[in-house]
Amino acid sequence: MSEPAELSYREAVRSAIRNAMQDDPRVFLMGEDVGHYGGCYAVSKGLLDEFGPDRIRDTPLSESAFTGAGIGAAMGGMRPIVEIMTCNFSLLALDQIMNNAATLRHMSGGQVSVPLVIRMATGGGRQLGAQHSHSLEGWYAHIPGIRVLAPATVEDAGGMLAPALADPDPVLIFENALLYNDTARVDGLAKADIDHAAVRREGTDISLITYGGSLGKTLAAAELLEQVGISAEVLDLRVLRPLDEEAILGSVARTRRCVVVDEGWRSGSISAEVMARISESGFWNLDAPLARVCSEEVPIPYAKHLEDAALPNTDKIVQAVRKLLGR
Amino acid sequence: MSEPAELSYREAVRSAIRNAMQDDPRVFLMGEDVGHYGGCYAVSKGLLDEFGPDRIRDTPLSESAFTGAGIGAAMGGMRPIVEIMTCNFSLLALDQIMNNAATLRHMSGGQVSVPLVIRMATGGGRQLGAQHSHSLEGWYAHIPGIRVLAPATVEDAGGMLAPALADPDPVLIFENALLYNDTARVDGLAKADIDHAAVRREGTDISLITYGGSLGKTLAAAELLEQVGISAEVLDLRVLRPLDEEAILGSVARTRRCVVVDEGWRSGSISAEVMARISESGFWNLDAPLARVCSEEVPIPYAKHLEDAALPNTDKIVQAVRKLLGR
Amino acid sequence: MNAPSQKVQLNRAHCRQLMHQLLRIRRFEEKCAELYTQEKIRGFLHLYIGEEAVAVGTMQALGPEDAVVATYREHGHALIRGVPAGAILAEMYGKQEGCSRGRGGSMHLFDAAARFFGGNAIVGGGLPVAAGLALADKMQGRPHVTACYFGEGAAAEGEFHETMNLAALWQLPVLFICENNLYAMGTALNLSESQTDISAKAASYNIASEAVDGMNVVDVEVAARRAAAAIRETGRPYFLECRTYRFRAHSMFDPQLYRDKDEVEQWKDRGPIARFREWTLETGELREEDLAELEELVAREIADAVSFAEAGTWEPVEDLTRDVGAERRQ
Amino acid sequence: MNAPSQKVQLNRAHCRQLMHQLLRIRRFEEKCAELYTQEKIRGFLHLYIGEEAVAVGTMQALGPEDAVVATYREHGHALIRGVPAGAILAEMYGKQEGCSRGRGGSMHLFDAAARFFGGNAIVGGGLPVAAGLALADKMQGRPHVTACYFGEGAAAEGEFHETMNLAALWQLPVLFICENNLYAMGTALNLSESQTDISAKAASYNIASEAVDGMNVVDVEVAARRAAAAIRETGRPYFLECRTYRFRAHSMFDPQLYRDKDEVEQWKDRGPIARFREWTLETGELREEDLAELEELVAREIADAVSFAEAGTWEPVEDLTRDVGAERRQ
Ligand SMILES: Cc1ncc(C[n+]2csc(CCOP(=O)(O)OP(=O)(O)O)c2C)c(N)n1
Ligand SMILES: Cc1ncc(C[n+]2csc(CCOP(=O)(O)OP(=O)(O)O)c2C)c(N)n1
Ligand SMILES: [Mg+2]
Ligand SMILES: [Mg+2]
Repeated sequence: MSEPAELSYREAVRSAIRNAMQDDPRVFLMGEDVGHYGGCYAVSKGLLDEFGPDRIRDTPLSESAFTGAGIGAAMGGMRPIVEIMTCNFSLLALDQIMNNAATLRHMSGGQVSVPLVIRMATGGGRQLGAQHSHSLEGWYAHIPGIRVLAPATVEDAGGMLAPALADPDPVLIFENALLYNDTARVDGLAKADIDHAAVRREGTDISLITYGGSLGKTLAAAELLEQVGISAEVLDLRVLRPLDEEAILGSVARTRRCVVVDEGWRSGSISAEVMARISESGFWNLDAPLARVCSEEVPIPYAKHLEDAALPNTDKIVQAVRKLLGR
Repeated sequence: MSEPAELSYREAVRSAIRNAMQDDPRVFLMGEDVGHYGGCYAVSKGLLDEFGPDRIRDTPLSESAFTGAGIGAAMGGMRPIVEIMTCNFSLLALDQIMNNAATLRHMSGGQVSVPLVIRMATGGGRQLGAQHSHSLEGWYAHIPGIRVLAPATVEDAGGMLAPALADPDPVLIFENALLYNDTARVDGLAKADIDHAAVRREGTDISLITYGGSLGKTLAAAELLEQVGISAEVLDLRVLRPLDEEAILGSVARTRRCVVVDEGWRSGSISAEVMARISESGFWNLDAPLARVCSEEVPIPYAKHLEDAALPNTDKIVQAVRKLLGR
Repeated sequence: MNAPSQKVQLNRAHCRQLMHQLLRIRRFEEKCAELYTQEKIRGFLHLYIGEEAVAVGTMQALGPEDAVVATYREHGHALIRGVPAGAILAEMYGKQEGCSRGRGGSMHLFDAAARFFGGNAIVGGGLPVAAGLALADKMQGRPHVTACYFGEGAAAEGEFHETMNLAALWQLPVLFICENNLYAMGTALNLSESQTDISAKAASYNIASEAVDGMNVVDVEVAARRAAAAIRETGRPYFLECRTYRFRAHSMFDPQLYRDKDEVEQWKDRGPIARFREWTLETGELREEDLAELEELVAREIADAVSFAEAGTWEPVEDLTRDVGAERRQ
Repeated sequence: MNAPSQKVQLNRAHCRQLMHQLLRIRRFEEKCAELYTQEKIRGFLHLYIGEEAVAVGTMQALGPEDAVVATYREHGHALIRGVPAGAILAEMYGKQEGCSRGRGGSMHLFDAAARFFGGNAIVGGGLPVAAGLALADKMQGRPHVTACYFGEGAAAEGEFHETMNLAALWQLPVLFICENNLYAMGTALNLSESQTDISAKAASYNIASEAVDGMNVVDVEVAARRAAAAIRETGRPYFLECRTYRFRAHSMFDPQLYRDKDEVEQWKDRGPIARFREWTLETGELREEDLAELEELVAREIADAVSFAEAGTWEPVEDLTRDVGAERRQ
């Protein structure tokens, strides 16, 4: 048996789109520059040639209209994948997402289904400045009526799309732009679970809870901590809404300590929700205060040293853990 | 000395606007139906006659443009008060708020000031259904670069506007629509503090932390709890960003227990952030898990009994406290 | 496909049907106002009185497979589209027999079977959704039209602009129906639009467009049939501005400080029912007895609707979070 | 008020100045491209090469008190507006001597003293802000113009529509300058607009409007002076569509799959510098020596700018959260 091929996160998403479009004529992709440009992050490169402009639709710069059109098309029996170039621009489509996509089923008494997938890039770290570096996935996770996914691995990037498309409700997938070049040896694209968190590393002294673009930094921190005798469990949330509370509480019950790592701005980030759940339902299992490593509360600056200082990194995670454990 | 006059929350806001406009020619009000209609909640009734259409500006239905115009006007030396009719429609202006208002000072290296006040109604409880019942103040509190105020009393409704206008940075004021008819005997409009939380009721057994439309429900719950021998301190956050962490931790240090009451949807609401702060920095003072009473995770339904079930109420608060205290 | 033909046959039967529909809306809305003061209906209530000819006239051009997207002022549209009056009224009562199980209320009437996709309370919020429904039809080769109703106030919103462009660019079969009643709440058209000729705006998107007297049900029907036929033939969108007027307040909370009583009275004089009544009586298409009969019919329908709503039941509170998401994934 | 006059005097001095400005942008941008490959500049970098005549021509019509709002493709605008090349380049280096202290980078150049209000990286995001700046001028009785630059791609955004209407309705002194370079990233105009004549759109808002050859700096200047004069006289907005072309990739990441090399070459042949050079040499307004002298001048300015940027320092990390809000309230 030959070794599985090396696949990038980008290619995994592309393959997943291709597979979905081959499998189901109702699936199509639309968004800014998904066609002729090949996708802002080259995710959809080649798909226009393969599927034609009807199913790989370049849209005008009209985030609200094409997201809303995705909602309508989903209601009309299609299975649209809407690509919003980055989450920074998704604010322009938020009315459609919160007031239509997320409410229609409930508000109509269960009559209307919106089987829509919205993909967008997220995250900072590329010196793009304050308007292009938001991490809004945790913020979106506040909205009832949608599912929020944050694939952190090549497997998840490739495997989450099919179940998201099979979901009769809107699913938002946030792809951290720094991950697109990550690679892994993956044997085909298995459907990924879109309900549960995953323990990415076992450990006994502390739980590091994270997701998306921060998973790599957190795993690296766990390695460094190992060297000083601290055994860290790393939990990848994977699904930011609904949160896998059982996995969170289970991990904390095992380790009795927890640091949450999250690229959102500290106040009101998803880290706060994770901490709230633990302080509600895991309190008696805790041997120490909770802690978190998040983005500083600042519009992300352009200059590299300032941006680095604004975002979570491995060193900050290590420091936070050592401080918490007093060693 | 005569007794102070009875003043409604609505009148307090109106007087504050009037005073600000009389005191400073740079202040003006703009928004949908603030003029000829008299304000969707009658807040600005009469002001058009008093100040004319130049300073009481009816806008087209263009939330993004008039909010952005408020930003530009503030940069250009005016002191605009932008009224977004309700927070439900503010999603259409969110790009301007997050990507411009909140970032301009930092991103420009301190050169650009945006002394803008944005007022909006918030909250549910009036059977307006899923698209008209959002409570987004806690959600907005995630954004660095803005201040978020939630006046819960007539005094605060009247007193927060002047300091908000004096703030060189954008301030969002969320007025819970159910409060507009509240009245109090207020002697003139004193400037309110826009930095600190306020203890609205002292108590020793538990801290009830809340703000805005939930303050009344929480105070009522505290009264009921008193009857069963539970002494509850009620802390009104008043300022949702930046949070008055000292007041939160101080209250919990006194009572060693805490329930947060918040009309936002439970997951990722401001309650989560309050709990996170306590679990980070007040952990050793806690004698019990934290708990919260929030809105259910559901688009707010129209039917009265369902809406009631979806929102926090006095009974739920009492239950949560009694459960936590085991009595 | 059984799409309605383009031709309007103004015979007695058709006139009777039009008059019947006009009266159904008028009397239904009057009943709603009454029930609101009785607090049977709560929340926001936006009446369509004065604008009936728009919904009645345009709906003549739609077949059962066509889709409808409307606003919060949509009782009339739902009624004419075939949503039972009882289900609509029960919805406003908040009963689970309501067309949205009581979760939506007046502003969110839904009926998937009638392809009636709401009831949207965000001004402009329905437009992109309508474009999407049309896109789905187009991509699946179905020859249907999506009718999208909105007020002239919505024309200022960015979503209006984005949707017009998208529909024209992608050649989506949407019938845009602008109900220009001259006010957006209390904001008069000339305070909200630099170009007050709304139908002229459509030209800037290369959309075929016309304005019609929205107080004349026959004019509206003729224009709508022409528009729908053009859409079915070309696959392209069409813009119909219906010039109309609302006789009542914006919602039940509106003291109407922004307009003169005289203005309202003048418009009432040329109201859609008064005019059509006069015309049909004059031409002999209808007689007083017909009208009495229709009133009788409508009164009965509404009485039944009230009984249905009154007899309705409350959704169990335990079901509150049902349908936030589907029960299970496919 | 010392607003520029409406008349263009095409004498030697003026031609020299125009050519100087064109070259300043061109050479500056070429240097940026070089520095980007050297990784001195990071993030997104959008070059203005090919479009220089638009910024140069339009800025002739602005006085020092007028305001400017631009996009992420704004180096040229900042330069011509008078932001020192060194401060711009230092900004792109991320140094605290940069015009935004190194926090903004290429897409967020600011200079409050020059009334240069960014550098906005959200397509369409600057338009409402420009309307607001103009509103402030109007309400304070200042006779200034706000120049607002945006690409043709922005014309599809809702914010474009809302701002046009607001500016026309409220009679705000904004000079809207659409830099129509035919592509929004890789999306050709005909894939983004159902009406590809952008200047025609302005009519639907009752805004005075014209299209001009954006490759001809003199045409642009003449049109801009006329527009600015009209704004100062009437207080109303004016829409100028400048038809131009970008010679380089959208940003440094763009493989340009969406257009032919031939197309690019054809446009280059009628590039703004090539054409103006030819014309001034032919008419004798400028001589080869002038050009050499100007090139020399520009080369020195840019060399100095590079030195300035290189010598710049890093803002202390401790200052990261400085200026999230003002140090204190008034
Ligand atoms: C985005 C948004 N902004 C504001 C409102 C509040 N509002 C409800 S109806 C309305 C007026 C709309 O006028 P128009 O579109 O002309 O429709 P009409 O009510 O006249 O039928 C306003 C401002 C809203 N529902 N949505
Ligand atoms: C709201 C928004 N959507 C998408 C983007 C990504 N984006 C950046 S530039 C651009 C193309 C803009 O084209 P145009 O307005 O024509 O300006 P040009 O780059 O041609 O000067 C896009 C899609 C963005 N910055 N903002
Ligand atoms: Mg109207
Ligand atoms: Mg362009």
